[in-house]
Amino acid sequence: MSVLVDEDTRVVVQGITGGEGKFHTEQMLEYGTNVVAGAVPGRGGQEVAGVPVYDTVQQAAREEDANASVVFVPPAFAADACFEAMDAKGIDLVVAITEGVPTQDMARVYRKLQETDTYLVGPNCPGLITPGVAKLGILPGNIFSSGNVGLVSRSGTLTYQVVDNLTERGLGQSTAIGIGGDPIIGTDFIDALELFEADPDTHAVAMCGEIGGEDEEEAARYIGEHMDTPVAGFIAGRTAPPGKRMGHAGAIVSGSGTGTAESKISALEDNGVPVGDTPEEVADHIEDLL
Amino acid sequence: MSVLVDEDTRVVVQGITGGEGKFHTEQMLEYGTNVVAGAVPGRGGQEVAGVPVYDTVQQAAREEDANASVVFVPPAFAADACFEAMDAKGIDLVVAITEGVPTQDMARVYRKLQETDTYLVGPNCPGLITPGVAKLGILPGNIFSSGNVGLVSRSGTLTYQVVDNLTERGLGQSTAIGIGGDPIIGTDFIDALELFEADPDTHAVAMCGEIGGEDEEEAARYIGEHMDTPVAGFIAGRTAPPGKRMGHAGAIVSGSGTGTAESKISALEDNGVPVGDTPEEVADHIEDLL
Amino acid sequence: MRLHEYQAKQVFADAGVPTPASQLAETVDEAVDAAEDIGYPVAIKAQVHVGGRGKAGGIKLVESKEEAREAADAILGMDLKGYHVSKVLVEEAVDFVNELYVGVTMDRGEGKPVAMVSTKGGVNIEEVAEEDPDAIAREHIDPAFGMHPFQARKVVYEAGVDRDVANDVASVLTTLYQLWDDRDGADVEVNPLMITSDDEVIAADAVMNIDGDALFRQPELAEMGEEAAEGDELEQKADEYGFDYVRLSGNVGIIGNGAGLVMTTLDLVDYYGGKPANFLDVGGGAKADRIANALDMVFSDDNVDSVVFNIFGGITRGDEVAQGINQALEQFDEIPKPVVVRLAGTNAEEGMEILNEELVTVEYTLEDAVQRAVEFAQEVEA
Amino acid sequence: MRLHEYQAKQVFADAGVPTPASQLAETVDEAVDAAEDIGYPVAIKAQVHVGGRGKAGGIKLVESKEEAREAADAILGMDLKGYHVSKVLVEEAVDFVNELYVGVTMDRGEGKPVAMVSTKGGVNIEEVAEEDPDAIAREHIDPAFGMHPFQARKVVYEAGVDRDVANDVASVLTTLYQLWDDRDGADVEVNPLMITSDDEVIAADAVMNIDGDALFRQPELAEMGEEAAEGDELEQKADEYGFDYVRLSGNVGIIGNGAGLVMTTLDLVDYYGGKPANFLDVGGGAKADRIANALDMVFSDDNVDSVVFNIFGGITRGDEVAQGINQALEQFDEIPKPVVVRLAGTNAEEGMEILNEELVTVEYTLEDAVQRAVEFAQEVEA
Repeated sequence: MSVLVDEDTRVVVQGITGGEGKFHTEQMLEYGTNVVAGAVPGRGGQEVAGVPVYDTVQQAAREEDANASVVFVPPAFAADACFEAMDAKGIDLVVAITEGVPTQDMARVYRKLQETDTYLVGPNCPGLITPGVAKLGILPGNIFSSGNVGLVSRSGTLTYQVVDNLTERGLGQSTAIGIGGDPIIGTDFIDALELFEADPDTHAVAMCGEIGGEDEEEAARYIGEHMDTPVAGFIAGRTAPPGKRMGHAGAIVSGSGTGTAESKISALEDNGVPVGDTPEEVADHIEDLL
Repeated sequence: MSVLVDEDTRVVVQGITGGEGKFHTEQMLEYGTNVVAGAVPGRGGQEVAGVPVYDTVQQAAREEDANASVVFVPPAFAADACFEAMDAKGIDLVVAITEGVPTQDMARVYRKLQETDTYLVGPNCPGLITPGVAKLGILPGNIFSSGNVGLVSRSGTLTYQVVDNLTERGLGQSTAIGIGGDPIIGTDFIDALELFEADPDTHAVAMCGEIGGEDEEEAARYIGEHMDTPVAGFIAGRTAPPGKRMGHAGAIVSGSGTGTAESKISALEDNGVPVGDTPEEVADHIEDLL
Repeated sequence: MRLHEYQAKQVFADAGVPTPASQLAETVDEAVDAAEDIGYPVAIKAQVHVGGRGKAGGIKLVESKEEAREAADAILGMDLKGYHVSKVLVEEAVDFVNELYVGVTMDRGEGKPVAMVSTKGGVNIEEVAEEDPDAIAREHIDPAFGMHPFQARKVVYEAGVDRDVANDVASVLTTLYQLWDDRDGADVEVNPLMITSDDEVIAADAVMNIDGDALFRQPELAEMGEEAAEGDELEQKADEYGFDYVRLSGNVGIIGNGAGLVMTTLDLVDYYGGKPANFLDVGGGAKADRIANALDMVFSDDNVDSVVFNIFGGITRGDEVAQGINQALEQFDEIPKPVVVRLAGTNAEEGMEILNEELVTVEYTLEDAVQRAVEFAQEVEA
Repeated sequence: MRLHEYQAKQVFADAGVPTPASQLAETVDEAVDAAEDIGYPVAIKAQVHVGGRGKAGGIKLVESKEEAREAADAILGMDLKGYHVSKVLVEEAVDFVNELYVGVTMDRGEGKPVAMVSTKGGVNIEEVAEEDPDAIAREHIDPAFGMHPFQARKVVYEAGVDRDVANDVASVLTTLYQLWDDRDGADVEVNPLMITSDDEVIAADAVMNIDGDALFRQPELAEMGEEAAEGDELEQKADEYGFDYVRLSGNVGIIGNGAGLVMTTLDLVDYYGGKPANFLDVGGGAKADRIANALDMVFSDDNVDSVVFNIFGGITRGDEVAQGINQALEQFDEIPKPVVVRLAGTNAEEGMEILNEELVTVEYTLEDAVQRAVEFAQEVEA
C-alpha cells in the first residue's frame, strides 16, 4: 500500500502545453504514471505526449475520469489553477509544483482548501511518488525504490538526497511526499504523518525539516502524542546565521527561541525521534528503526 | 420551554443609542427582556435606559455575559454589525431588525453564517419572542400570550395579525419567530420548523408565508418528511397579479409555476398542512390540530 | 431599479464590454440624423422596460433615411404594453453568426450569485430556462471569494461556446460579474451577445437591474435610475414618497404596513367580494407625514371609492399613525372618500384615542375593517 | 523586498495615512536646506534597513541649522551595522503624548493575515511580543472576506487605545490592511504611530515589506525596490541574477539547487571542518546560463578558496547544469578556484558525461564532494 497515490491514480496535468509541463508529463508517463489528460484553456482538442488536452479541469476529469491534478502553470496563474482543480468534481488530490506563487494568493487557496476534502500538496514542491507505481511531479523517479519507508520533506532536493541514501542501502519507500517550503502550503507535516500512520505498509517515516516556522515543532508533538510508526528526522540549516534569509520563505531564522535548528532538533528528540547529523545518518536511523 | 429565547437569554443591543434602538430597548426591558448591554463604537461608558454601552460587541459579551444580540444599526452598516455579532465569543443568536440591507451584503453575511453555529434571524424582520419571558426585536409584546403554539412567519405585521387571532381565542405561543421577507435571510422556515419539532412544549406550529421564492414549497416537503408536530399555514398574496412586485423583495410572483400562492398552498396541503383563507382561519386550524 | 438599455450599454461600454455604435434620440429628426451618422443598416429601438419589445413593434431594422424616418415616427410616442415611448436608441446593426446569453444574477435559494451562459441567446431566456434548462450553463460564485478566473472559463466552455471566442466571452462575463459586484447589481445581462463572422463579440442588448436597497452607495446609478423612472403619475409619486406601491384595477384603496399584511388585506378585500385598487405599503416605523402622503396618494386615484387603513404596529407606532391620519384628513372640508381605520399593536390604544371619529370609521378587527370598506365601495358603485 | 522608510511613507501618505512633513536628502547641504524649510525641531534619519537605527546613532533630533549640519554630516556616509548611509530623511519632529504600534502581517501558522495594535509603540515590537505578548492585540483576518470594519475597531479597542483616538487609529489600520492586501504586503507597519496632545495621529515611521514573489504585479513597488536595494556588490549582483544568495565569512563557496539541500551542504561543510563562504541557491529548473552566472558570483568572492557544486535534479536537469559549468569554465585560461561537482537526479548521467573533467573534480556522493572541497580550501589556506 501507499498514501495519496496508487494504481488507481489518474492524473490531469494543468499547464501540459508549457515547457516544464510537457517535459515532466513525458517523465511521469515514462515512470508509468497514469497521466490521462491535460488541461489548458483554449488548447482543448490538442494532444501532448499522446495525452488529450481539455480546456478545463472539469472537462478533463469528466471525460477521462481523472482523480488527481498536477499544476505546472506559471506563478501568476497558479492559485487560480489550484482553485480550479479543487473545484473540479472527481479531483481529490492536487499537486502544485509551481514555484514563486504569491503568498496572499496561497492564503486564499488555503482558506478554500479547509472547506474541501481535497488534498493539496505544495506549492513550490517536487510532488510525490509511490515508487514503482506512479509519480506526480518532478521527482527523479530513478532514485526511488519500492519499500516500506514513508518520507515527508519540506525541501525538494533534500528529499532526493535522503531518498538516495535510503535506496542505496536497500531501504525502499512506500510513498515520498515533498510538501514544499513556502510559508503557506496545503498538506503539512502532520497531515502527511497522519496518512503514514494509517498506512499498514509504512513501517517507518523519514521526516526532513528545515529552519523557520514552527511546523517541525508541532509535528514533533504530534508524533509524540499520536504515532506508533517510528520516525527519524533531519533538520537543514544548523549553520544558518540568525536573521538571514536562506532561500525560500520557510528558511529564515527568526532569532527568537523557536524556528531554529536547535529548537526543532530538540523538539523531535524530546518526542523520541532520532535526528541525523547528515542525510546519511537519517538512513542509519531508519535502518535501526525498522 | 421555547426555542432560541428563554430565561437565560442576555441581550446586547447594537445601535442602542439610535432612535429606534433606544425606543425598542426600553420596550424590550419593559417586557422583561434581560437587555444587559449596548454596543456602539465610540459610545462605550455611556448608558441608555440604564443599560451600559460598550464600544464593541466583544466587550459587551465579555463584560456582561451577553449571549444574544439585536441589531438596530442603519442599513449601510448592518452587515458589518452582523459580522461583528457572529464573531463575538459567547453570542449565539443574532437578530437583525434593520430593513433595507443591500442583498450582496447579506450574501456575504450568509456565507459566513454557514461556518458558524450562530443563529441569525432576519434581517428586515420583527425579531422573536417567547411570550412572558423575553422578546428580541420590535414585536408588540402585549398581543402575545404564553402557550404551546410555535409561530414562524416571513412577514412582520402579518405575524402580529395571526398572533392576535391566536391569543384572542386563548391559544398561547411557545415562541414566535419573524424570519423576515428579504431575498437572503439567516434562519429560514426549515431551520425554525426544526427547532419547533425538537421542542417538547410546542404542540402545533403556525407558518405564515407569502408569494415569491420557493421557501414555502421546500418547507412543505420538510414538514411532510420530518415533522410530527402538526402545522397550519397561511399564504399572503393570492390576489397579487403575476410579474408585479409587492413590497419587499420576497413578494414577487415570477409568473412561472413556482413562487405563486397556488403553488405554495398546494405544496403545503399535499404535505398535510391545512392552509387558512384568512388569518382567522389559521387560528381555527391550530385549534383543531391541538 | 432598472436602467434603460442605453444607460446600461453606456455602463457596460465604460467597463470595456464591446457594444455597437449608437446614439440616443428623442425626436424623429434626431433619430434620422443619428441613423445617417452611424450608417445603414441601423436598428431603432424603443427605450422602455418591456419584454418582447421586438415582437411588439418596438424595434425596427432600417436600411435608408426614409425607412429610418418612418420607423422613428412609428416608435416615438407609441404605447408599448402600456408604456409611452419617449426615447429611441439608434444603433449600428451588427451582422452576426451566433447569439449568446451571458448574465449574472443572485440565486436567492443558494444565497449566492450565479453566472450563466447559453448558446441559445437572442430569445427570451426565461423561456429557455423553462423549456430547456440544460441549455443554460450555471456557475455559482462564492460571495466571499468573488468569481475566480477559472469559473468564467468553465461556465463558458460548459455552455458549449466555440473555443475561438471562448476567451472573449469569458472576458465579457468577468466584466459583467465585476459590474454586478461593484455596482450592486441584481441582474446584469447581455442578451444577445453577438458573435460576428470574424469572431468578434458585441453586446447587442444590455440589462442592468440594481438592488434598490444599495442605491445609497451608487449615486451615479441612482441618478440614472431617476431618468429611467417610468409608470403613471401615481407610481412616480409613490417613488418620490418612497412607498412600495402597485396600482391595480379595483376600487377599494388599501394602505397598510408590511408587505405580507398589505397583501393579506388585498386578499381579504377579494375574499369579501371587493376589488383592490392598489397595494400600498407605508413600511416600518412610518411617521405621521408618511401616513398623510399615503392618504394623499390613494385619494388621488380616481378609481378609489373607499379606503381601508390597516396598521399593525411593531416599529410603526399607532399614535403617530393616528396623528398622520388626522392631519391629512383635517385639511379637507369634506373627506373625499370614506376611510376605515384599524390600528393594532404598538401604541394602538393611544392611537385609537387620538383618531378623530368624525373623519374616519374605526374598526377593531382586520376582517371587520375590510368588510366595512368593501361595503362603502359597493355603496358608492351602487 | 523592503522599501526604505521614505518610500514607505510616501506610499502610506498617498493612501491617506497622516505623516509628518519630510524631505529626502543625499548631501549635507540638501539636508540643511530641508531642515530650514521644515522648521525646527527636525529629525534626521538614516535611510538604511537596520533595526535600532536610533540607538546606533542613525537618528538625530536637531534644533538649529548648526545642529542640522552636524547631524547630517555625521549620519551621511556613516556605516550603520555594516550598511553605508547614502540618504537621510529630514522630518518634522512631532510632539507626542503617546506612541502606538499598528501593523499587518501574514501569520504563517494560521495561513491568515493578522492585524496588530499595541499601546507599547515606539520600541522594538519583537521584544514586546516576547516579553509581554498580551500587550499586543491581534485580530486574524479571513483572507476570503478581507478585514471587516468591525475588526479594525475591535483590535484597536482590545489593545486599550483611548476612545478619543480609536476611530482614527482604526482608520490607519484599515488603510494599512488595504495596502497590505492591494500591494502584496508581507509586513506593513507603523511604529510608532504618534498621538499628539490634541488627539491627532501621525505615522512617525513606516515599514513596508513586499512579497518578492508578487513583484511581477506590483511594478511601481518593484521599481522602488530597485532603488532601495542594499548590500555589497555581490549581493546586488545576486539580486540581478535572481539568485537566493547570502554572503558568509568562510572560504568554501557553495552552489546548489533548493534551499534545503544548499543549507544541508553548508551544514556538511561545517560538519567536515570547513567554513561556508556563502549560501547560493540557483533554484529549480536552472538553465545553463544561470549556472554560469552562479559560478561567476562565487569566483568573484575573494574569500572563496574552493567551490562545491551540488545539484540534485528534479526540474533542474543534469545535462544543462553540466553544459553551464563547462561554458563558464571554458572562458578561463586557468580555472581560478578548484571546483568540485556532484550531480544527481534527472539527467545526471548525461550531465556527468558532458562535464569536462579537466576543468572540474567530479564526485558521486554529497559527503565526498563536500569533503573534497573542504580539503581543497584547507590546501589553499595552508
